[in-house]
Amino acid sequence: MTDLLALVFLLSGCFFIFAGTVGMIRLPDVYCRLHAMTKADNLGLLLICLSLSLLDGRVRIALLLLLIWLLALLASTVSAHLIARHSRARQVNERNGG
Amino acid sequence: MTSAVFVLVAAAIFGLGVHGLLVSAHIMRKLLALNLMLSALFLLLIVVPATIDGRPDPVPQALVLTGIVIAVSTTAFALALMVRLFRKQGHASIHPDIDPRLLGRKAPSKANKTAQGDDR
Amino acid sequence: MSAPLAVDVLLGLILVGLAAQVAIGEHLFRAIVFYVAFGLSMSVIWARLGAPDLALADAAIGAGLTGALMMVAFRRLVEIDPKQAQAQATRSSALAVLIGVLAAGMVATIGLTALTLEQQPGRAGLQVMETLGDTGLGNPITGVLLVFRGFDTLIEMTVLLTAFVGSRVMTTRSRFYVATIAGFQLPLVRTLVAVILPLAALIAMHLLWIGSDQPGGAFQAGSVLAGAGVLLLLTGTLLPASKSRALVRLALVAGVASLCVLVLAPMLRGQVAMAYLGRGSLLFAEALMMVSIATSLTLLFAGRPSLKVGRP
Amino acid sequence: MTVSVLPWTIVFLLLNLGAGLWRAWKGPTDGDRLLTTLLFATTSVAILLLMSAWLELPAIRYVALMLVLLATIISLAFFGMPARASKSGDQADD
Repeated sequence: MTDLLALVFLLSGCFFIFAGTVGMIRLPDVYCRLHAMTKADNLGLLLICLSLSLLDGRVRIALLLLLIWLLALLASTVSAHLIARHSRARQVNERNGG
Repeated sequence: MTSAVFVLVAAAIFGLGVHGLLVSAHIMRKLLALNLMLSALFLLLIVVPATIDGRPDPVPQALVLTGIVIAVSTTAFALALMVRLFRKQGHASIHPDIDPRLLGRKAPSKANKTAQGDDR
Repeated sequence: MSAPLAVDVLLGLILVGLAAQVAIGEHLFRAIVFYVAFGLSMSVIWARLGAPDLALADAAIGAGLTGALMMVAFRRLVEIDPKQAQAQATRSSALAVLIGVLAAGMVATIGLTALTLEQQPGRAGLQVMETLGDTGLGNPITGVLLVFRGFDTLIEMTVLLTAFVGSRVMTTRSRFYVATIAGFQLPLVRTLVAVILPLAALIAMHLLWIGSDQPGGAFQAGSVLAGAGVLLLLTGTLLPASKSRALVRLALVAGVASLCVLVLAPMLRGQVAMAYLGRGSLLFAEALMMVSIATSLTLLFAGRPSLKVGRP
Repeated sequence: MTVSVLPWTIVFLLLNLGAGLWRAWKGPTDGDRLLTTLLFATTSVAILLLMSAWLELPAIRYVALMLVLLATIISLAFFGMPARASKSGDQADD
């Protein structure tokens, strides 16, 4: 039962990461791509972490995986924010004629 | 099988590194190419010796571990040298007769002038 | 096709693709970005090969430090001269392609030949595994670094120190000193620093402590701390300072000094140089080496002899 | 059963990485290229975690931890880049 649940989580995690990649390739501009990628990928990572903690079964490992996920969330939030700010500054510069 | 695949990968990366080192005009590109060659050699050092209990041989692992740290410190030193050279001669290249367009400049004479201004 | 083989082949293809873009791609900036991705993939490959020690070091250095170093150096060039960003920076040459192909063929031949050779029964790796039990260590790599090949490690720490001294000599004071402060005013970045700094210190201590028995040790812990130091420099929490401080100089030489002590101490007790003194002595040397590695890499990044605390 | 699927999920994620490379190659802006390193960081973490379960090497989890810990360095280094300079990268593409 646990095994089956882990499998479901694992596959849906892969699906969300795939969705993030598709979004990154297909969406029209940098803000949309940032939005699609950071959100979908982190959801995918959470599902994979859940699946792996179910497979392992120890609380210590589950907490470590949770920490990794929270840090990934923080990292992609900050990175997305910085990239978006930079792109915005660049656009403003371009509009003002360089 | 794993070893053979990664030996081929290391060989390809090494070749690309050699090629990059030869064709790039910019010193930073040369440094990137050198770093690629280093990574290829590290990979080769780990993959070629037979594994012990399913893990790579510890002696080359220790060599590569120190090698990684040394590589980054020498890269930092080389980058410091490059910035100094750039201030001095106005372009980041070790070829004196390089086509200035390759380095993103229009005329070398103007470049020298601004570079001297920068140095002060 | 079996799954492990598919993983290997795909990892290899991605790595070669990234390397190709780094080496022969058009723009310098793009090459730097691809190099960062290359570093990340390298650390996945170490994990795949079953070498977590290398993966730990490469996760901090190949993916973080080297990429940031290149990026900041590029930024410095662009700030001195904005045209720099347009550098195409490659020429095409048939001869270079030929030499590259020949070099790759040579490496492949050597590697594949070496794979088919029969392994020597008394080779160093096996001897390390045999005698490791006498030292009471669990991690053979720490054993090689500090017990069996201690002199090598001493020389390597000296190289690190020399690189720092050389880079210090080369860096001049100038108004084109690049401001490394990236948005310290942003609340998000301040939160990031507040979360990452204690965690990095904790992980470094953990890696140092378990290093004698499990993957980890001075080099890995030092690289985490150096990564954290670079993060602090980039956010402006720490700032480069021109005035050298005694404490910083002491931290720089601590690694070399501790290894020298490790070499000389047994001689005072009438044993041969570098004789094994027990786990405590190794932990002592590793702790000082960690401090030394972290300080010199951070200062190499800063390009200045010292650091000071930035204004909040 | 799930354990036997692990290597194939790694293969799938690696294919994702390969697809993401296309965006880094295409651009068009420097921001897009940086985005690819972000994709590489997140996906590599997922791959490393899966690998630690697949190869039964618990130490690989710390590698993943270290990757996420230091993943922001490159974005921070990029952020200070003069915003105008980034125009250069896409001139050849457009």
